[in-house]
Amino acid sequence: MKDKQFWIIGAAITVAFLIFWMLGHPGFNGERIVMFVAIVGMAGTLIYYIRIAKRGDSFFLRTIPGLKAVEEAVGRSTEMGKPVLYVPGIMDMDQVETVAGVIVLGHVARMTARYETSLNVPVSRAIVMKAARESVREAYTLEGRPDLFHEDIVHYLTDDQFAYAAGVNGIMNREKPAACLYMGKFYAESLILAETGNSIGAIQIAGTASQAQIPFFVTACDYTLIGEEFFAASAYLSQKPELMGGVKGQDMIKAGITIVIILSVILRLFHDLGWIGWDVLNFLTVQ
Amino acid sequence: MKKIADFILKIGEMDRRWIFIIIALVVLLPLFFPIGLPIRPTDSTQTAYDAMDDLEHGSKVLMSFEYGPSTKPEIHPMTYAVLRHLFKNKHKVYITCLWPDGQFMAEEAIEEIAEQEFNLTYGKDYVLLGFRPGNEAVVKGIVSNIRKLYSTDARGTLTDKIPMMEGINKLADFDFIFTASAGYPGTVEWVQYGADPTGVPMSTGVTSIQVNEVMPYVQSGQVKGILAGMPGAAEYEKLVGIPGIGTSGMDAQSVAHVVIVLFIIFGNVAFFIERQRQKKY
Amino acid sequence: MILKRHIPILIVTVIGLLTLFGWFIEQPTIQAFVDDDATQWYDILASFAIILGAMNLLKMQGRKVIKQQEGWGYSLFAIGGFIFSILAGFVIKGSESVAWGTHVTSKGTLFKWMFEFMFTPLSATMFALLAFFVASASYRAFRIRNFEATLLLVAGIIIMLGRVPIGSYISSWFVMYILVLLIGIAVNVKFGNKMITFSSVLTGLLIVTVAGMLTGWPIDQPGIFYLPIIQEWIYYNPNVAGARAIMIGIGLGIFATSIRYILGIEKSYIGE
Amino acid sequence: MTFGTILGAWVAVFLTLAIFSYLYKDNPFYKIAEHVFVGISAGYWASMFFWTQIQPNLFGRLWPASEYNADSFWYKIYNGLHVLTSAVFPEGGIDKGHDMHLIYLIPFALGVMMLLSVSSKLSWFARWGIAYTVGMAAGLRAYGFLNSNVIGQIKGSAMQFVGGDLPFFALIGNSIFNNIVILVGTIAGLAYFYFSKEHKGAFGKLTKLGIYFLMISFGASFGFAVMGRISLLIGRFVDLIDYSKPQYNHATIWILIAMIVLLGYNAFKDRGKNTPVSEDAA
Repeated sequence: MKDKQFWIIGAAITVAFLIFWMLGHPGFNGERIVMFVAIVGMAGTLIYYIRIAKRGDSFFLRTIPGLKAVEEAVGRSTEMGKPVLYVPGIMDMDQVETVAGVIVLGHVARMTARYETSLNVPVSRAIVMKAARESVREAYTLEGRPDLFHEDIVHYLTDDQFAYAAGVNGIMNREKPAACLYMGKFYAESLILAETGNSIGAIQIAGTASQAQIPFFVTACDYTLIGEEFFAASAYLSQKPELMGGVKGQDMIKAGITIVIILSVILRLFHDLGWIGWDVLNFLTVQ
Repeated sequence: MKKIADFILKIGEMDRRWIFIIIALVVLLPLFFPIGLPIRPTDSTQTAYDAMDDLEHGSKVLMSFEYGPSTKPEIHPMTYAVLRHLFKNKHKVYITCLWPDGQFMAEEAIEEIAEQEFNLTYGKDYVLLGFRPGNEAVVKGIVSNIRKLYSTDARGTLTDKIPMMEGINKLADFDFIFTASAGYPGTVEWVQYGADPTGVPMSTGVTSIQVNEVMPYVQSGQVKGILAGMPGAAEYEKLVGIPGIGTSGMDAQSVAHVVIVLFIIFGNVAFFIERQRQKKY
Repeated sequence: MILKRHIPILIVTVIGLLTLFGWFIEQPTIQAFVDDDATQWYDILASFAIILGAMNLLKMQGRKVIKQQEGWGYSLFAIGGFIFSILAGFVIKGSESVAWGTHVTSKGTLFKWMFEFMFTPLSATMFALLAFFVASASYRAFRIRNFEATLLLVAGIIIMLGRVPIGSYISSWFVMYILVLLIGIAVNVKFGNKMITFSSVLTGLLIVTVAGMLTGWPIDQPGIFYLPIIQEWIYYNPNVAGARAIMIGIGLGIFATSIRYILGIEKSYIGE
Repeated sequence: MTFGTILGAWVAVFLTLAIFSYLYKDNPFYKIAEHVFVGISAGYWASMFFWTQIQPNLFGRLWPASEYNADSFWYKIYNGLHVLTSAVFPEGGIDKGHDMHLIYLIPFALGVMMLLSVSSKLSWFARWGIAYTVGMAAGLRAYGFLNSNVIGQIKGSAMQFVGGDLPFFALIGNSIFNNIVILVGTIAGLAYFYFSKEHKGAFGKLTKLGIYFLMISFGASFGFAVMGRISLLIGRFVDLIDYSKPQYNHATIWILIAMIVLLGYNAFKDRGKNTPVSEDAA
């Protein structure tokens, strides 16, 4: 689908929607128009850039130190003949961070398959156990080493936050992994893991969007993927065009949001000065 | 100077269990021998207190319990202090829980404050509607039709038979919401699906670790003030005038903080000395 | 192949579009699904998954006992704990007045006894362990590796001291003296000339002392150096700016990832 | 003080001190408590979710009491189940305020498929359940996060710069200076998360300022996190002190002494063998 077609379809949809809106938008909740425009606008931007990436244009992406270190960490474990410990967070597949953690696990599993390093993935949710096993099995077959894969690489400990942390602590003290990767959604147990990982002298790389845990990872780990950097990780590691396009699309949306913020500050200024009656604040209040 | 540097480095290699012993003592001793440092309410606690104090007497307040055993020490003192404040001003308190173990916490709070301290009557001054599963779906259910979601209260009596449920059909019928929350579902879901859509004023008490995620809502006024962790509870106890668990923990909290700050400074001084020495050799 | 691959992808796309655009459609059944049923279905699915997890745990611990692997004695405790909690949950109610179903959330039952005297102490104490780990980490792990880490630790220290009663005892003049010393160190590192460092520290100390004497050393004046005030300013301003930037970033990240699922670009959850 | 409570206090104190003994080193007491915790928590959550989700919300919607009639085939199945376990399927249908929704057979089927996926042959059964979870998360979370994290924060960032009593500079409370700091900090923080442009030159300075604001925000939540941890430790010690009182037969004191003696004897016995001093000491 060439650029020209994309814009024609886009224009057609907008015109159709305007006509529908003029006709009194039957069956459409008018109050949530801002969210609707935001969703369609942002999804459209993402699709536009994903399409360009698929067509072959390459994008420049700045380096993220934490991701470069993942390959080094797996290499280090291979030299020392020690396992790699991968913790995909303690939440379920309904959290997008957990799903992102399982994606990064897939790439790490390809590295451990290539380097023939042993991989240990303790999980705290049954659905995650299933998804992680599929992801690791797929990675080992893609690297041509299905023989190295066995089900117990990914094993379930418990659903409870602290029983899980205690269990992972036990694994760290017993197996002494050379690299500990924490990728997913974390709560208070993040420090128990990072502190124990510190005391066994492992390289620690963390990636999470859990705001409250980022400070502990930043101070206690060697590298930390902060918030959005963690979500962009799968694009960086896979170099898949549609994922790279997605990251580029997100950047464009961020630029758009910055402009909207500045615009709404100015509009509020005008409103407060009485120059315009229209109040931007209740426009942005969504029911 | 060199002797001091060596001494600091030697401490660096010290077994970390000495640090554990120091922290244990620093927290235990003030519990046995309280120092009684005066508590100065911060701006955010004062805003929450004023928001609830300005309610005219006898208004209907929805209080929601979203915490469990592992966060009880921080949040329980808050719910005690807020309950004392609400009952002192003769408000009607309706209690819901978004966490299953939140209901155990609510039972304990009612037994000690409502029954023993204020000896109020269940069903007239306070009612425990109890836990309903579904996370944010429960908040949405309360907004649209509370009677459909809570056909009975936690003790099995039909909602229609509870006198104080008169005139209560949806969230908008309440005058104020206070949520004591330690994570998901909690304050954010109450702001997103409860207070924002209906405009009912809301305040909250959270664990210290969750303060940062709720701060933007407090700063933009969607949440009226905030009680942050055990210090927040102690400050609220001071404003209500009845010292409780929060106040008794404050001395231990203060001394422990000073010790941890010293550890950070000491640790980094040792780190600098090591780096200087490595540069030399 | 259809069953293993195409149907799951179809489920994600259909349910994704429904739960995303259902918010805009004013049709009662769709609204009911988006408002209530969608999460209700997930909660039911998660409950089955927890039972699956418990079965998996029994399988693992049981195999350890049967094969007498190392540490199998402790697995007996895990199985014993599990059986005890299942007994409390499904077999022994412990009090006749409570009906089945409400016994997991009401007083006087064996389940409540297990909750109060076993589950609460275990999970609360595990959480309390963190205080010790934070203490040892503050000594051994929290390093000022670069300027950013310095900002983090200094803001953390100001918040920690400013928010507790002892913070209001530290006079703003004490903070000013410390500031003068820190500036001295920074000047020393920058110019490395003993004379400049010494003179700047001296003048700094002089200014603070004279100002103190003139105003009679009020503990909380000037506010800009009084810990509780600095803490409140950091807490309401730079902290909110940083938190907002992170929240917008995360919100976008989650939105973009969700769109990739709904459009079927990302299929890792079934091992693609 | 009933016997049940005193016994409970002794069990609670033992488990608390057993977990704390991990600070000394990974010892048998800790391993016992850890494994009991793993077992109890699996059973606790399984019971809790069964009785608060599956029984009321699934079975409650398939066989509601409100539409019970004994001779319909559907309720004959129910009566069969009732004979099996009357606790889960009480007489006359399940009365949880739901009316009948046979569509709930879908999540029921997905759930049973999830259970059947235990056997490796049928392990792909779990995929449909996972697909539903991921699809729902994609839709609901995307809307929720876009609403509160993005639109909500944009609204919050539209700061007030002109208005009645707004002072130019005031440390505490609203002021033009503070609002400028928040606005610049938010925009700089957003710039840091920009991936498709090298952080150099003027843009580099903006992103540098951005990471500084992010780090101050992390510092604040670090300070609050430490505060929370100390409070929880205070909470545990308050409980232990409470349980050392006479009405609990001084539970804390006796168990503490017993543990110290046993661990001390254990350490004394191992003194001969050259076991490495506990791995935590490194």
